[in-house]
Amino acid sequence: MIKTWFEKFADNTTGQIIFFAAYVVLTTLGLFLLSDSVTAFLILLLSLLILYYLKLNIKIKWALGLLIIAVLVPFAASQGSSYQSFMDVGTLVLIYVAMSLGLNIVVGFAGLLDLGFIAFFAVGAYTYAIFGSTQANHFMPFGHYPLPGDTFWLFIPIGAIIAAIFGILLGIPVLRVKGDYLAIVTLGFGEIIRIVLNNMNKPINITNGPMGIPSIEPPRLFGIAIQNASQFYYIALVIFLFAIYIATRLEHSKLGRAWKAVRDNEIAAQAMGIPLVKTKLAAFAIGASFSGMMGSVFAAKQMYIDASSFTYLESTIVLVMVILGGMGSIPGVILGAAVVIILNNQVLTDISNTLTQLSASGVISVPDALSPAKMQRFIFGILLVVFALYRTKGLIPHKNRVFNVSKLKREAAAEKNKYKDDPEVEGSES
Amino acid sequence: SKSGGSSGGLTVIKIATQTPLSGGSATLGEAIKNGAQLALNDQQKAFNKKGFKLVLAPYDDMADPKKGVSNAQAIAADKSILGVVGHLNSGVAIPASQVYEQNSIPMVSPANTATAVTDRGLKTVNRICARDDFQGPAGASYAVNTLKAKKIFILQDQTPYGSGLASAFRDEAKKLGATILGYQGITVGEKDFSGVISQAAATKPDLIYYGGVYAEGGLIIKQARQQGLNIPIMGGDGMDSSTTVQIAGSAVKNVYFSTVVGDITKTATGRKFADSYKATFHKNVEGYSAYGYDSAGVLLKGLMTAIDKNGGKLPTRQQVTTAVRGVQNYDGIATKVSFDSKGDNKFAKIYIFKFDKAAYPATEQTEITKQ
Amino acid sequence: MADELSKHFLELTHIESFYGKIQALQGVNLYVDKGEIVTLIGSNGAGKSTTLKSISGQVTPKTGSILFDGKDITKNPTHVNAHLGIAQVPEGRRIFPRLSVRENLQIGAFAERSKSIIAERMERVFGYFPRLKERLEQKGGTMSGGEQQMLAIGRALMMKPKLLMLDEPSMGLAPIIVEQIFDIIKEMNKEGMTILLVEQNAFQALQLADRGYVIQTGNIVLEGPCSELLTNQQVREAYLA
Amino acid sequence: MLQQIIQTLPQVLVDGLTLGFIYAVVAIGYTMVYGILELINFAHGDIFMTGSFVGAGMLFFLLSIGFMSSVPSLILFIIIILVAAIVTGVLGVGIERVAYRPLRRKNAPKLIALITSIGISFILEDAVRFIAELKTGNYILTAPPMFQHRFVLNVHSVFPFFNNATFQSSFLVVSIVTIIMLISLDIFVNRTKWGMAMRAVAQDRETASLMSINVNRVISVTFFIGSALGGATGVLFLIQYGTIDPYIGFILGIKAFTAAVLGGIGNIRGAMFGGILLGVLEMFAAANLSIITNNAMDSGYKDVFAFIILILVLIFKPEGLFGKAAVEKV
Amino acid sequence: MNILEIKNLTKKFGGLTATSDISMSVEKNSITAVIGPNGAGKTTFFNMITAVYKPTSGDILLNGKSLVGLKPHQVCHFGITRTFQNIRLFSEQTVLENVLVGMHQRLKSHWVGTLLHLPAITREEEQAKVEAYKILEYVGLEDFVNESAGNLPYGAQRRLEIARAIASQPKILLLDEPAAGMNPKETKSLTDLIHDMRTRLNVTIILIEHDMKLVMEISDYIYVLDHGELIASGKPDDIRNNKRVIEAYLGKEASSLG
Ligand SMILES: Nc1ncnc2c1ncn2[C@@H]1O[C@H](COP(=O)(O)OP(=O)(O)OP(=O)(O)O)[C@@H](O)[C@H]1O
Ligand SMILES: Nc1ncnc2c1ncn2[C@@H]1O[C@H](COP(=O)(O)OP(=O)(O)OP(=O)(O)O)[C@@H](O)[C@H]1O
Ligand SMILES: CC(C)C[C@H](N)C(=O)O
Ligand SMILES: [Mg+2]
Ligand SMILES: [Mg+2]
Repeated sequence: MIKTWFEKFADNTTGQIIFFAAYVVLTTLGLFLLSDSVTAFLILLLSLLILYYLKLNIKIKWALGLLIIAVLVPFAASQGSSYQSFMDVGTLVLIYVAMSLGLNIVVGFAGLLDLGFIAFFAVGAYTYAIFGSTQANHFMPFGHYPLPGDTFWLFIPIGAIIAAIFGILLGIPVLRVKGDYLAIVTLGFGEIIRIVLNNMNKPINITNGPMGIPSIEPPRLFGIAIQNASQFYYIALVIFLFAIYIATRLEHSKLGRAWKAVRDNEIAAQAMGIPLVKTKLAAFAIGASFSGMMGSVFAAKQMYIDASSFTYLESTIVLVMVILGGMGSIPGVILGAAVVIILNNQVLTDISNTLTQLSASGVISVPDALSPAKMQRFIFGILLVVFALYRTKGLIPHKNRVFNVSKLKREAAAEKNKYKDDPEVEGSES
Repeated sequence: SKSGGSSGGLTVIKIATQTPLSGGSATLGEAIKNGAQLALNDQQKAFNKKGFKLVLAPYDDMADPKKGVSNAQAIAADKSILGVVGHLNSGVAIPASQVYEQNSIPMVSPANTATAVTDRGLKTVNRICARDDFQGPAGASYAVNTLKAKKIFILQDQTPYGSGLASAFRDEAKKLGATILGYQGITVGEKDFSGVISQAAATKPDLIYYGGVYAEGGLIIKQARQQGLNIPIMGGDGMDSSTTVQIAGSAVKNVYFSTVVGDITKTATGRKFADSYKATFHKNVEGYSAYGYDSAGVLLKGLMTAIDKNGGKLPTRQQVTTAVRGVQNYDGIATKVSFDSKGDNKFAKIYIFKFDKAAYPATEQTEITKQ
Repeated sequence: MADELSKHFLELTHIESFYGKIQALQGVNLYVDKGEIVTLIGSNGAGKSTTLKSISGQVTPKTGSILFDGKDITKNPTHVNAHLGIAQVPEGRRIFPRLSVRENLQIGAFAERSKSIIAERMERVFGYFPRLKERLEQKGGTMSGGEQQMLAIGRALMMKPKLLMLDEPSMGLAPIIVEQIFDIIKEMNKEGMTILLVEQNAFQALQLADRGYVIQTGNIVLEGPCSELLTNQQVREAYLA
Repeated sequence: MLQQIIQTLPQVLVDGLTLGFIYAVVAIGYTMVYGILELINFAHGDIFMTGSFVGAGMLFFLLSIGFMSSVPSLILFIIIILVAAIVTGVLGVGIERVAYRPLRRKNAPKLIALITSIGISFILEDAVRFIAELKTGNYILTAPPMFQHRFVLNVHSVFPFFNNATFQSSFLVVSIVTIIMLISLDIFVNRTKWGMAMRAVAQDRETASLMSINVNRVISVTFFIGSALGGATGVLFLIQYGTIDPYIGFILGIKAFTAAVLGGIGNIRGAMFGGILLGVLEMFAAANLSIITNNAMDSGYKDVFAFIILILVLIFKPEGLFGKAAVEKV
Repeated sequence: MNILEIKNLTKKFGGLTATSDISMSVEKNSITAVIGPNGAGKTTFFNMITAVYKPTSGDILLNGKSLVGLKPHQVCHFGITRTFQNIRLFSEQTVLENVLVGMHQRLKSHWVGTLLHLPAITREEEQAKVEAYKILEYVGLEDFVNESAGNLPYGAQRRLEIARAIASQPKILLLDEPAAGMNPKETKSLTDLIHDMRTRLNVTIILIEHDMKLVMEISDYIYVLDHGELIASGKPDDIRNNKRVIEAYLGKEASSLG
């Protein structure tokens, strides 16, 4: 019954559009009115997932999706006092999604397990932090630092390029090391980068060592300093769109196929003319560059960075986003990153606050050792296990591209075909 | 779930704490939270009379800067929160306070000693504890002048706090004429420091200084003694915890530390505080318990002033911010507080303690006031 | 069903097996009597391997029953069936690549405790495949395709099973070895081993076996004594070319 | 400069060996699970941690029974280590049942198990913390001292260029117990049928079951042994360092895993050797890095040093020190 | 004209000599078979040509140019592709994608161009898909376009390997036991396909096979290896009756068969 109704619905485009529009309007309104409700915020975000599953033209989907994240969500949220808080989580989601998309290229497409991915994020962050604060004065013989916030925009590509260079540096040992040995090499690489950044205050003070770099200049656009989460949200959004564009374009390109071929069978891939070294390095470099860009944004947003944001645990969390979402699946990875960030930085905090309030007001009583404020990671751990057990292939598993066979058949028939004896044009082939 | 509203006809005012409640330094984080809780309990009546109800909103920053900033945004969003007590780690306080500043939420820190915390000139940021550029040199002068240490080996934990403190100590000790035999980093979370200790032992120092927290500090003390180093070992406020004694056991004898909190049990109010703390939380006070209490106290003092100035009505965050910065001569159980223009406490003192036996608290040796 | 015990050594009744949603067997009925050689032929993807996997337990049938030596083994896990005496030479050889040739053989006799019996069986395998003896310490994975096939057969013989199932044993073997393999099968059978043989080389298989089944898209479409199948017009066209 | 390095060498070796032994046994837990499931069991470090807490709990419990305090510490120790090993062994089997076996049954991609293992790791850390805090009010536990007798290894009088080294009797306990564990395990894996079964299961589960191997049982036994070893090492750690907290498994886990890879993952002897090597290297770097580099790098760089050596080893021997190059037949 | 020239090729694995001093020459557009007992070194020989293994000594000349020392992908660029005895498909990917990967080296698109959405690249991609489809039709796999390669029946997987290999438009195609696992009927259609490839695609074919019927039917020339050594070579009829070959490889029955 329900199934047939559902199938009918799946074919009914107008129905879907009406339903979806209604949903979006209602939830936007919901957030608008209950402006500080996390639930309302999440229900509105759910519309993006619904949109993903609707059977609509891909361009329409993109337009609608953009409309929601770029206009409706910020607008509806802006009414309440949680505006900046929502936008901060939104910014973090976008930052981590872009990173996950980068790691997805390395792990999901090219099949190279990387446990030190956060290093590239660190490299991007430090690059801007050093030049966007007085730090560079310690070792740069020329120039006056901090560079003004207007130069921030330059640091997005610079972060990408430097991270890509580091990606290639990491890639070099990779040429020989395989499988889980690679995992440990990358882990080591990540730790090396972190420790070195944390210690480079002598002999020359480059990173200010463990003290971190404070007072990083906020970016400036047309003379306005960007300091609010709601503003960073748009910077992150633009980079995020850029990252999605690159990732989706590459997935079905020659390079994307080469990555997957290397992942599935190195020997066969080589035999088909795919250069192993170049292909793997390209994965590392392109993947890293996403992180590098977001690193600059992160540094500017935090205004202070130190090496503690770039630990090995961070690398594994990004990896969790990729695997949890569904390796090799771009929508999956996006969802994975969003779920992890929203859970950790919003939902779990919110739940634990509610519980704390309840226990403070005596509604429930828990011993101090089990205070809900301390439970976030515990719950997160349980959720990870549950997700993994019930969605073994990820939240949105990777699907192979489905080719339109009848179209291919038609086109193949229409063209000259050297693989076929064509009775009509026989003899015209030389 | 976040909106303020009223409860039993009283307007709710929330005070947030943001400290690590999980992870390696949760003992201190929790001490601050509990201290603040007690302060709220103690002053509840006074506020009830004015028509307000105080509620504590504890946040766990996990000693993670990102989490600290996210929480700060959430705190900013909760309009009933009018002040923050925290953080424990300067590395978290610095980025989080950028958010407080944007939202004019006054923060009073019991523990952030790093110089950059107040040196950025933010209006909302205050601290009642001393700065590392005071604590480090104070420790150094005690080590060199009082303990007569001429050859010093320095260890630090490569965190903003530990390395900041250790380098301040080093610079002053050098100035005072001591030789620095080594300046080495260790890794937080590890348990075996015998490598650096044997290096230290080989240089035959008169004193080892450690910039860092008790979890590693306690082990360093123990392992140094195991290698036969019976010289004085000195640390900073990070060692001011009962856990130092638990870890190091009898090895803790002949260990000194500088701290920003004096011996509260010297005064009657202090002892009363310790007792009621124990009664409420079934735990002994830590050094930072009293500072959590006093930070919250300062914050509430400012809040009360702001309420009064506002004619008994709920003040805005700006008003509270201004009032908190304006607090002068507040008498806490552990320290007196007057903020200067940057938010540093003019009365902040450094106390030097020594463990004579394996028991906490240690014995206060001297207190040092900034000239 | 359990009380009307089968009079056959192995009997499959209406077996349906799936790979996820893909149905590979559509209700296979088949039996093998003690001491018989039975062959199963069919084109690519017909379900031959799946039938063997269903018997050994690598694939659990959704419906139907499998009786072996008087016991219902339909839902048994693979290792239990192996203990009961069912051996399978899997398709694609499935040699343990990083175990040596010796270990690959030893593991075939995993259930056997007596060292001397193991040694005895091993000698026998060497008798059939001297190449294995020459290469005792070579890693299984580096053997040539045909050498691996010999190893896979040898490994199954090490088990001394009651029922030996071979999935395309001649694949990748030199003609001269193929002849030999068929001789070995005959010899084993003479010693009392029951054999179920899947072969692409239908002509030779039918010459060797007592009875045969023809399977097509998951259904048994023809069965009978091999002599009949060899002359059957349909079979000749489809499989003997 | 050289002189100072040489002077401290005996002490550095003693300390390095202690740490190395601990890495070695934990590394074996990683390598065993990896060897059989090709899964990096991120939770293993936390099983080690749980073992140390179980040991501490047992110790407190035993000492609280009046007459037990008069029992010699060696006997106490044996009871504690056995209990800890059994508890963590069972825990390991339980984790395998709950978090990994269902994935196997569903034929999930290999990496998804990484997520459950990270999840389990979070759960264990916090669960232990809650329990410890509930019982003692503090999650940092310090055990009553055992085997604290101090020895001075008088090398100086024999070789005047060495300084004396000191160690505690716990060092002897740690060394002897690990060596016993390592040798018996090596025999078990390399000389018994079980070992062969483990390797077969590792290489091809389906075919292993065709050989009448009960795959799930072999995996359970592997988890039991690996986890029990981890738990027992937790007790050794407790004896040696005295202080534990719920987060000790994290860093130690990374190091031990590194050691396993250094030795050639999946290879038991490799893990032993890798662990000991890493321990000694790390200790050496902590003691001497600043001397060698003339203060350009202090001991904070010790892990960088260890990882660089690891990477170098893998570049020249991509399958680890003891691993055999897995040639793939084409 | 000889397209491929093998000179004294030797490969040792530790103490084992897998091929020893093999020389042969392959004529352009011919079908050459390499046969021999199991473990004779046939696959090893292919592996050396395609640079999977480096020869211990000897030389491989393609149109007079040495291939020794190249990387496997470079050999493909020079125009040699192969299939594998142990099937090596990209099993997670669809059948059509497998063929597209085969075209890798002759597609010109650079990833930067892909990102810029250059029309030339889009066009090339479209054409590639159509051609991949044509190739699938050619080998008879057009019904499996969107199927995951790993789920295909064995015989179909072998044909897909061939499709993937010809997608790179090789000059020389190496087939390692293409008929293994096929029944006689399927082998027959494979035989026709190989024949057709040679004439239609102008490709030189070298194949390893144990199915003597196929070998005798289509090869122009046969080389026989045993224990790594070349023991015979010649036209099918010579080989069929060669005593040494019968003894070492064919056996009595089989030789009568072909
Ligand atoms: N692992 C699998 N996943 C999905 N489908 C499968 C799998 N294995 C086999 N199949 C499908 O099941 C059907 C029967 O396959 P099976 O392997 O039993 O055939 P077969 O008769 O042994 O063929 P062949 O001669 O090629 O070995 C085929 O359609 C095949 O595609
Ligand atoms: N990597 C390797 N290491 C050691 N020995 C090897 C390796 N590769 C192949 N051999 C050995 O070299 C010999 C030749 O192997 P090859 O695979 O070339 O044989 P083949 O002629 O293809 O045999 P088949 O017809 O059985 O496939 C075999 O004896 C094999 O065991
Ligand atoms: C408790 C201390 C370790 C905190 C330290 N004073 C800081 O500012 O981070
Ligand atoms: Mg089959
Ligand atoms: Mg071969």
